[in-house]
Amino acid sequence: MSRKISFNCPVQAGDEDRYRIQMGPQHPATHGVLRVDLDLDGEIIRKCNPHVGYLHRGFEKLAEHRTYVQNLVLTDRLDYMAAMANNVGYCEAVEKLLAIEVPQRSRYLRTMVCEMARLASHLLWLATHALDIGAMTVFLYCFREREELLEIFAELCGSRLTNTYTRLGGVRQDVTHSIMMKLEKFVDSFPSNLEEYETLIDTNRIWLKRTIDVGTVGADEAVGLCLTGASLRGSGVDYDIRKHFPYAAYDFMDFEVPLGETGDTYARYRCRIEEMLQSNSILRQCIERMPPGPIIGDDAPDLIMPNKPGRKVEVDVPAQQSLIKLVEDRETFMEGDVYVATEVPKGELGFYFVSDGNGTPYRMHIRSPSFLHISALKTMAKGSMLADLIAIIGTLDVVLGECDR
Amino acid sequence: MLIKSIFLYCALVIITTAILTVRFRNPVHSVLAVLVLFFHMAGLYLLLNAEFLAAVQVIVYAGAILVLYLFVVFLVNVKKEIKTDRFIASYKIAAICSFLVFVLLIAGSRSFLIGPSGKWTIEAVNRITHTKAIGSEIFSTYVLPFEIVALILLVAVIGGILLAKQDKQEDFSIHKKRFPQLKEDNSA
Amino acid sequence: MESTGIIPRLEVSYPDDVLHSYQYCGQDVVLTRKKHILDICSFIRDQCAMNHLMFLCAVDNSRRKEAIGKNEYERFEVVYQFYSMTTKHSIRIRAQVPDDDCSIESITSLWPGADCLERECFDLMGIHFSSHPDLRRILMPEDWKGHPLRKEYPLRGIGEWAGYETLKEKSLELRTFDYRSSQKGNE
Amino acid sequence: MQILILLIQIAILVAVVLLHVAYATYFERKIIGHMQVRMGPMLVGWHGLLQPIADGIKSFFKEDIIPDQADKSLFLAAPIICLAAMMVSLSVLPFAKGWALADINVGLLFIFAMSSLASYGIILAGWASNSKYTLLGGIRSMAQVISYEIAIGLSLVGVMMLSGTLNLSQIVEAQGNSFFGMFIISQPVAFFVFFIAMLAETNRVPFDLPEAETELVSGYITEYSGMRYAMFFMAEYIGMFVMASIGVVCFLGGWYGPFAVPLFPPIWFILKVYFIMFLFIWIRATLPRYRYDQLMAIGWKLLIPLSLGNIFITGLAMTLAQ
Repeated sequence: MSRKISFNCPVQAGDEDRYRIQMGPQHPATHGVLRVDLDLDGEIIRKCNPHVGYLHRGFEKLAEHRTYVQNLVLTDRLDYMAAMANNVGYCEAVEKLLAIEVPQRSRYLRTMVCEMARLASHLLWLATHALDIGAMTVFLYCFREREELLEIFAELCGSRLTNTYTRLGGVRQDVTHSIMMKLEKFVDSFPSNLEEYETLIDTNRIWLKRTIDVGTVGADEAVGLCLTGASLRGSGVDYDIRKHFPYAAYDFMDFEVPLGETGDTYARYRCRIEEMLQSNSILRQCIERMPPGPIIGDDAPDLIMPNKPGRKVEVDVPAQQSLIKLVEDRETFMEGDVYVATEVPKGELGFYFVSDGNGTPYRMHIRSPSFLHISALKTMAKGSMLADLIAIIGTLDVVLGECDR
Repeated sequence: MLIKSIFLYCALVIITTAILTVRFRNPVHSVLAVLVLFFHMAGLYLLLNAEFLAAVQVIVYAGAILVLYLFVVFLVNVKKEIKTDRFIASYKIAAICSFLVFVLLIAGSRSFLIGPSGKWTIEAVNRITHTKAIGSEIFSTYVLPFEIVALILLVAVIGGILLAKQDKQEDFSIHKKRFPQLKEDNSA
Repeated sequence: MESTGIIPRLEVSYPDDVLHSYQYCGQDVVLTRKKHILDICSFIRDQCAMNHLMFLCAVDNSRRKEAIGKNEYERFEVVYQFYSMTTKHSIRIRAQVPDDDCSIESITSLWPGADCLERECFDLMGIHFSSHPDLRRILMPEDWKGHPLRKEYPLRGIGEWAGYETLKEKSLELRTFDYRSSQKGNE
Repeated sequence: MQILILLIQIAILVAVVLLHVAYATYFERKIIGHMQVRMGPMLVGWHGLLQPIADGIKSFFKEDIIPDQADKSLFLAAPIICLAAMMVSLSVLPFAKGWALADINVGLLFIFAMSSLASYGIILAGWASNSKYTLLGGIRSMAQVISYEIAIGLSLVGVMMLSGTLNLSQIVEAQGNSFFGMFIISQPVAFFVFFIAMLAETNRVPFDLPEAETELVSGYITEYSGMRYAMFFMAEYIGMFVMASIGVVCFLGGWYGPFAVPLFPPIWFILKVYFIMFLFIWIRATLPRYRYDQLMAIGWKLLIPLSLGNIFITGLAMTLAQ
């Protein structure tokens, strides 16, 4: 006969009494197929273990079997919120490896689409972040603005999400007058629209309570966790690749890098909002200073490009073969390795290429910011509450397509 | 006749649910049986023209106390408790205890009076409403016991606050006010 | 990413470990042995103020033209890229990892953020990181066989994942609950 | 005969209220839609007017999924408890002079009793579904209901003291047919506390933690589908309706308006109720959600002390005035 009566006190419960939750991979607030393995004590997170890989498509392996030009389309599928920025990052890296010169106009165009992608991505971030915290109206307001940008993308290159706009040595198509008009209209109206969101959440007491002192990371800790982008700058670390290794036409742009101080969710929120205003001003500078000239260099490896002057397209040969041939013919191919990073909306997106003289990369490594941000989740979420975890996932601004590659 | 049959129904349900409460294996089901029991007790109060008591019975017992029981049942790992066969090892001691309780109840039941007592006849209660009747009784005749009960509850409240306070320093010490917008906030 | 003078300092401090150094496209690269990689990394972090780990990945050298037939190259290498946010210098370390002893020290004690990157290397390239707190597969399923980024691993993979068959059976079993298939077996 | 008339009255009330509930959802979707620069439902009927009916039919014919590991009887009973408790509290509401099904002496307390019962439906739904998210939702709801029941009760004590009764019709009568008689003028603090606690009691934004979709998927209703899900939905909207009605009865002068409408006396009552419902919806479109511990802090550290202070001051003022 067992007569032992146990009075478990849930407050001092041991490990085995913790409440375990698998949050995701199908969960409305994990921004895709992220699974977080949580050990809860009441609502306080004692242990948090993110699991990724549900969207793993093996881009790095795939890239070793495709030519440099073919790989371009893979980069669209990384951070599908800002495919333009990925395109630019990839092209900058390959151009460095192959020593291809890019004409000035296309540099400006790249800067322009990069900043548009940044705005589109940040708007989506603001929308989902606000929705995660419960403000549903901001969500739809942000989509209104994002829609205008996507319309411009569609007019520019025929697609809204997976753009494949840049080419090795330039960009695919020049801007038309109507695109510039639309962009100018957007740039003019954007700051006042942004103010609209701010009236909804910026000084809202509930918003402040939900974001201030949530997911705080100190500057050194943030660097150690390999955070980049606005997630790092929220902690007050001045690291922006656009300033540190200027690419495209960022050399010629006047902009500031907004920095936070406290390193909490609110600081990161403020950082991204300020960043949007800076992007807007860069866009305006692009419109004003856009130089004339060709949009693609003469020595660029060719894809089917009917508009390009002075080069014939061989219609008989299947496109793929001609492409491989052109790339393989290049004499500039060298053995070596190169790492080029660009500032995409999420943070530092880097491509590391190892080339051994073939038309295909020997090894391509993608340094994706989301992957590292998710690994930081473990540290950041510990000890906070379940509702804070959602805010932290939102504030890290992760995209699983980029994380899993 | 109608009143009597309602009383009979309530009494029957009360007895049945009381037994079920003890018999159910699942503690949540037990708590629910108690809920039904409280309801029918409220019904009995209504039959006695005590609608205020009936409403309070539902609000306080069903709405607050029983919910707290449920809380405890959810949070405490009950699977371990279920393994306990009996609380008292010996049948004899158990039998003696129950007999003593039974005797006490029988002895107590002799003091029950049938019909209204004191100055409050049914007509008087109906005239000034039950709520006022209870209020005036509590705050005049029984004011001392009422205050004593209030004091005891106060002790319990202070104890609860103390217990909760210790937890708080452990877990929620991260709230610091740094932003001017939050300055007038007194709830953080 | 300009030249820095870190390479000479490294060569002085770790003469036995530095195999070879070169510059390509203006980027400094050092080939090292794997033995003292943790010391080298902490030297770079503390003495050279390189606080930012840009990336960490593994490369399979087995079919690399420049590596074939040369002594200083091993089968694998782990590549680290460091950057100093204050001095704006950057350096790349290529630590050689032989095939027969496929392990290297973990740098998670220096950069907690390296945690996931090292797990990824372990997952896709099969390099073991000693003293890593939680070395598991990260992108592939836990019971996956093989390391996909190795050169001998075919692009199309080797067979289906073990869990796939059970999943397929389960989905066929659940198909009877489909809205449209009141009559079974019409696949 | 009397019972028959009563039954017909109940049937009419239930039908009218259910229709109101259906169109409250339409009202909400339209208003939020327009606040969010979109149209809301547009397809079914003229400007989507038949949408609630279509939704009702749809959920009626949907499959009622019961999880394998659920506690079946409780899982099935929970939405019924929730809906029944809310419906019963409709019976004491005075829509106009003499327009109450049961004009009982403890009307106010009765409504509290029923609303605390409705929380049982939520708690049991959370527990019986045997899912971790629903249990968390259930526990949150439990804590929330207990805390805010106290606040909402205490906030109305001032009204009870001023009117000297718990009967809803008499509370309206005590305010009289004048603007300055309304208790919102003499009890502004009580109305403030009542309004916030009302949002929490009905699980609405910014206190919709039991069903916070970004954290707990759907909270306690995660496992429900079809008609049972719709029952929770209806219970929530009836709850809103009842709470808004109490607000109107206790603070906004009930059925009295600027002028009497001869044919349909409850018109002012309904207008005022819909005004409060509009506030519910407006708040939902505007505010983010509180965190669990912050919600508790507001309830215990702000609302309850405020309402206690209000009771004290009201008592003092009444004594001095005598």
